[in-house]
Amino acid sequence: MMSRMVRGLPLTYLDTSATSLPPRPVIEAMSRYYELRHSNVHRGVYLTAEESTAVYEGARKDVGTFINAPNGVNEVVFTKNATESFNLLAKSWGAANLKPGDAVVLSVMEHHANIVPWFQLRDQIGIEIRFIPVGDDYRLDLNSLDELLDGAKLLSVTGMSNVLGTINPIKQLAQAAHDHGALMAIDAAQTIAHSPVDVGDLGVDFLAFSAHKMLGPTGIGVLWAREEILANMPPFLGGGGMIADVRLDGFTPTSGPARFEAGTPPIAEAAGLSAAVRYLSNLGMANVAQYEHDLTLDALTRLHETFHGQVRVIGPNSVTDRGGVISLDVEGVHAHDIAQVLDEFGVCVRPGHHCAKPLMRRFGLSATARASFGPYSLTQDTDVLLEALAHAIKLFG
Amino acid sequence: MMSRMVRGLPLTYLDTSATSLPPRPVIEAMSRYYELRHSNVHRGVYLTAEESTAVYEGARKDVGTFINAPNGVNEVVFTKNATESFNLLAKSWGAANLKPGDAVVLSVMEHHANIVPWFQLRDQIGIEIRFIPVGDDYRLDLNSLDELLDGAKLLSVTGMSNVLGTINPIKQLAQAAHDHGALMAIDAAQTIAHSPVDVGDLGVDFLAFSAHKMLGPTGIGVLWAREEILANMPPFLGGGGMIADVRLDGFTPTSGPARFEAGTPPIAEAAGLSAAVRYLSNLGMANVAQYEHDLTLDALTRLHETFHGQVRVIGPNSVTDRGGVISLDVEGVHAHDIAQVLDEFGVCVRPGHHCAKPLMRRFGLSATARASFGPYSLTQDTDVLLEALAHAIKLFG
Amino acid sequence: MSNLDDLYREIILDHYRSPRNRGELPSPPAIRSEGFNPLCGDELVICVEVQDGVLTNIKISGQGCSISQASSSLMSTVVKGKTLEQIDETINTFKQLMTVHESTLQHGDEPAKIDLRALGELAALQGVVNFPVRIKCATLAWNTLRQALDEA
Amino acid sequence: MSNLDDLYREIILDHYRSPRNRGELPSPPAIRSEGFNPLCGDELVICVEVQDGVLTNIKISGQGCSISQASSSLMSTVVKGKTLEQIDETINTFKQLMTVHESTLQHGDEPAKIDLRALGELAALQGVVNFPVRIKCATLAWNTLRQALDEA
Ligand SMILES: Cc1ncc(COP(=O)(O)O)c(C=O)c1O
Ligand SMILES: Cc1ncc(COP(=O)(O)O)c(C=O)c1O
Repeated sequence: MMSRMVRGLPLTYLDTSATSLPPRPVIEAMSRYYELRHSNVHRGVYLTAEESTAVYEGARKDVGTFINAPNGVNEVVFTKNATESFNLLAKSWGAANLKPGDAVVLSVMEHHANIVPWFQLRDQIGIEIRFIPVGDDYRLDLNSLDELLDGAKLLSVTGMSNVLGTINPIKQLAQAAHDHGALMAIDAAQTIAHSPVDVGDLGVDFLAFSAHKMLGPTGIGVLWAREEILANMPPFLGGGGMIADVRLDGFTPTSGPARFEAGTPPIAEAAGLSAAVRYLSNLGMANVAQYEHDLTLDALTRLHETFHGQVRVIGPNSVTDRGGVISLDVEGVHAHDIAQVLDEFGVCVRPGHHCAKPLMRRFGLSATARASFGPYSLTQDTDVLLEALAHAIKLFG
Repeated sequence: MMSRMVRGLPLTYLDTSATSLPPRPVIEAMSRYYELRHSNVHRGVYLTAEESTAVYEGARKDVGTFINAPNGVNEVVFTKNATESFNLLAKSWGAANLKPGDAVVLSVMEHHANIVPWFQLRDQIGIEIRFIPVGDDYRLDLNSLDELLDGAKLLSVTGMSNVLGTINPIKQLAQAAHDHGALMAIDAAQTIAHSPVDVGDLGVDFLAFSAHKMLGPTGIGVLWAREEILANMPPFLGGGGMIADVRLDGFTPTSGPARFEAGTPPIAEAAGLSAAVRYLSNLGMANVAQYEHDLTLDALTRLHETFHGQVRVIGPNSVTDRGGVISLDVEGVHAHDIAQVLDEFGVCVRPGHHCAKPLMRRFGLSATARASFGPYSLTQDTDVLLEALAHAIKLFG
Repeated sequence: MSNLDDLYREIILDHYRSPRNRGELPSPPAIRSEGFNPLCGDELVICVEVQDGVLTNIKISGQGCSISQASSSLMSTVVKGKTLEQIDETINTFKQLMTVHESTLQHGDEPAKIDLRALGELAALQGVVNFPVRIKCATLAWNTLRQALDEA
Repeated sequence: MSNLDDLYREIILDHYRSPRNRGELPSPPAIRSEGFNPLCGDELVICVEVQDGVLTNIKISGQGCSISQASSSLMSTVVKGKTLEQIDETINTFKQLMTVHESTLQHGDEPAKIDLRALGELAALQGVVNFPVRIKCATLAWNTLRQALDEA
């Protein structure tokens, strides 16, 4: 897509936080799947059905390897997106393991995907939801962590804020959660494509992400859960593929990740996800992290030098524990208008609340204009961004 | 895929009931989407985000037109598959509108997708689930329909059995349901790609199907519901896109179909679904129905002539109110073995319970070998099927 | 950047920089109505006083982009002192202006004839129809006003 | 059709057509264990009597394809009269035979050396490994037996 011309200008895609651009091998993996081996999975005996099952289960294996899941395929559940993963977590694990009064601890910088399912569960069974506050330095304020975790059964926090770029200390949080007898979930939607993820090393119990934010296709997400936890979670959606038996008087669910995958799964999407995982693994996630770190440092520096106080970066100014998500607030120019002017330059940035309204309220903002990098981003993208920003400021100044 | 050679033989795909083979325009619509305009929907201001929103919302419009939805886009909800559609129906509409003791009426020939979510709801709130029996003629036995509908709030029945090929009298059933003050849902998973569907004419209130069974991609399904019903259904999955506001103390859901579409939706899949709808519309659904009717008549006739009683067709022998799904039971040869032998001939048929265990029990079967037609099927496919069947019978005879 | 000039006409930028009728009114007696655009975060509060079928006062507060702010500011100057019937007509005309794009694009219909003179300064918002995602910004104030008047 | 000949060896077809040790045993004293293959609908009931560490009797009922039926029939002839230790070893050897394919295919590993003689007639099921979806059919009886013996 980056070779596309828009109004005579090349496209400058700076919206990877919202969704990433799949490289050719990912798109081709899906086309090839449909052209050569499309069949429904699991129940087939014939060749292409065997192949499609191998594609689907192979993706499970690839994902398990990518996040270094201790028990591999037994721990990887395919959902439709990270949002469904959190709904599955709240409504299967949560509904089965939480009692009225139990606390779930989130943070003020969570995406709605990691907030609303918990409110829904609260409205159903009466749990308590607590939020780790965010400091003026755009980082989690962990001063009251021990109190917040007192009586908590789960701590669920994002690995990286999709608004601030803040990278949270997941390892430390997981340790704290476990010290209080709580489990730990990480929203890896913004982490998975930007730095190495090792669930064992992080010490987390659950991890959720979407393929479309990691160079993969829409329509597929992942919930990873430790095998012993997953094994005891009740089913979520009901239907074909998740049952051992169905009678006129009831049903018996099956075991393993299949229990949570009712209906025909996203098979072509799994082929695309596999290709994305292989693409990222070839780049090397440590390289990707370093590359984006350098891009971010360059962009933050030049934003500051060019606009001084006129353009405020809503997020940490240092690049330590910070990813390539840069939210901008421009004095006197609304985020929507910035994005509109930037669009004339072929620059794609996203205005709005980025599905993080509690965080926006915390900083008294209704919207920011967010530019975000991916492995395919270039310093030239920042050049165009700065030029377009200057024009926007002039227009409204 | 039909040009692929398997073990030196061309592929004979007879498993359209499980999933259909997308034609080239469908595959290309998705590749093109990824190559040219992939972006997240709704919140973007820049060009490709506008385009991806137009693709996604355009698919909603196309689907509304295809099923002749009276209020078009306001009634079409995108899910991940028909199974999720039924879960949404049961867990949003059902949970909000059914009280302990209320009855939901299904039929013995339902797919697990239209059974298990209702059992889950029953286990949660204590509704009663009743089943319309299936007669020895492989058709619904409607003698006790009035009693079954007494006190019922919903009748939910498949348009066509994915095992028997039986086409049910949905219009009549909808009338009966309404006469008893119940709503009517149709499982159109097997209907949508094989005959014209007009929700207004059928008089139903809900309709569910998957794109992958109608020449479209995996990863997207539809729940259609009458606007005034949908407008009063509470949210299902929670997350981004389905909210009007999120605060630290709760959330306010948004209105319209978006309320049921939490998280990044299947955008590329919507592009594929649009292309599939246009492909089928160009063929003309009445033509497709007639074409498959002829194929089925030919196949049933020749199966009978060739094998007499040795191969039993589990389904109506007449082609009146019957589609191109042909389940076979061969004396002395298990369905699994039939499928295995047929695979050596490049013939793809599916052995098993087809996610319809109650129906299989009804006929004392653990599995059938099912051949099913699509708009791309040919009478030559039946030639190869018969040849391969003869070989299987000889091998085990 | 001629596209942008069409969207951001001088009169719009002026109303954005210096919005008219800013503020709130004590409610009651004023009717208060809130409008959200969940997609972009625009929030609007409209307070109106209605006496004998005439909108006698209007105040607007909230946050939003230049289009939603200018639209609400322009609207406030146009509707103040008008009868509810007149306002109803203006709302309809304005919303028609904002749907032209869609209907022309999707059905190839002839755009409905709209009396731009009746809209006065509001006609400056005409350029918005070429930016479909911004239409919701322009109509937010109008939907919120209608909501308020429905309670009147 | 040489592939098929390898899968459907004569001895397998024979056990499929005339399964040995069909039936059930009163339970208790027999241990009864049920096995399902939800993917293809195979259902198996195994009843075993164990005395002093020896499997003295076994009966098998249920429905399934030629591979699952032949595998359970062959299994019943092999385990009857054996000690639980011997049976454990046979189960392990058989399951090893059935996983050869996967490990060779996926990791390029050398297939583990399996003592086919120790398997006797069971070795006839070797061809199944070339048909990965059928492996579950072949192992169903064995998993169900292990389940039964775990309760012994
Ligand atoms: C009649 C019927 N209903 C529902 C389904 C479920 O569809 P999906 O697996 O795409 O959710 C199927 C297909 O398997 C079906 O045949
Ligand atoms: C931090 C974070 N969590 C969760 C999500 C939800 O992902 P999806 O919309 O793919 O379900 C997103 C993306 O929007 C995100 O940025």
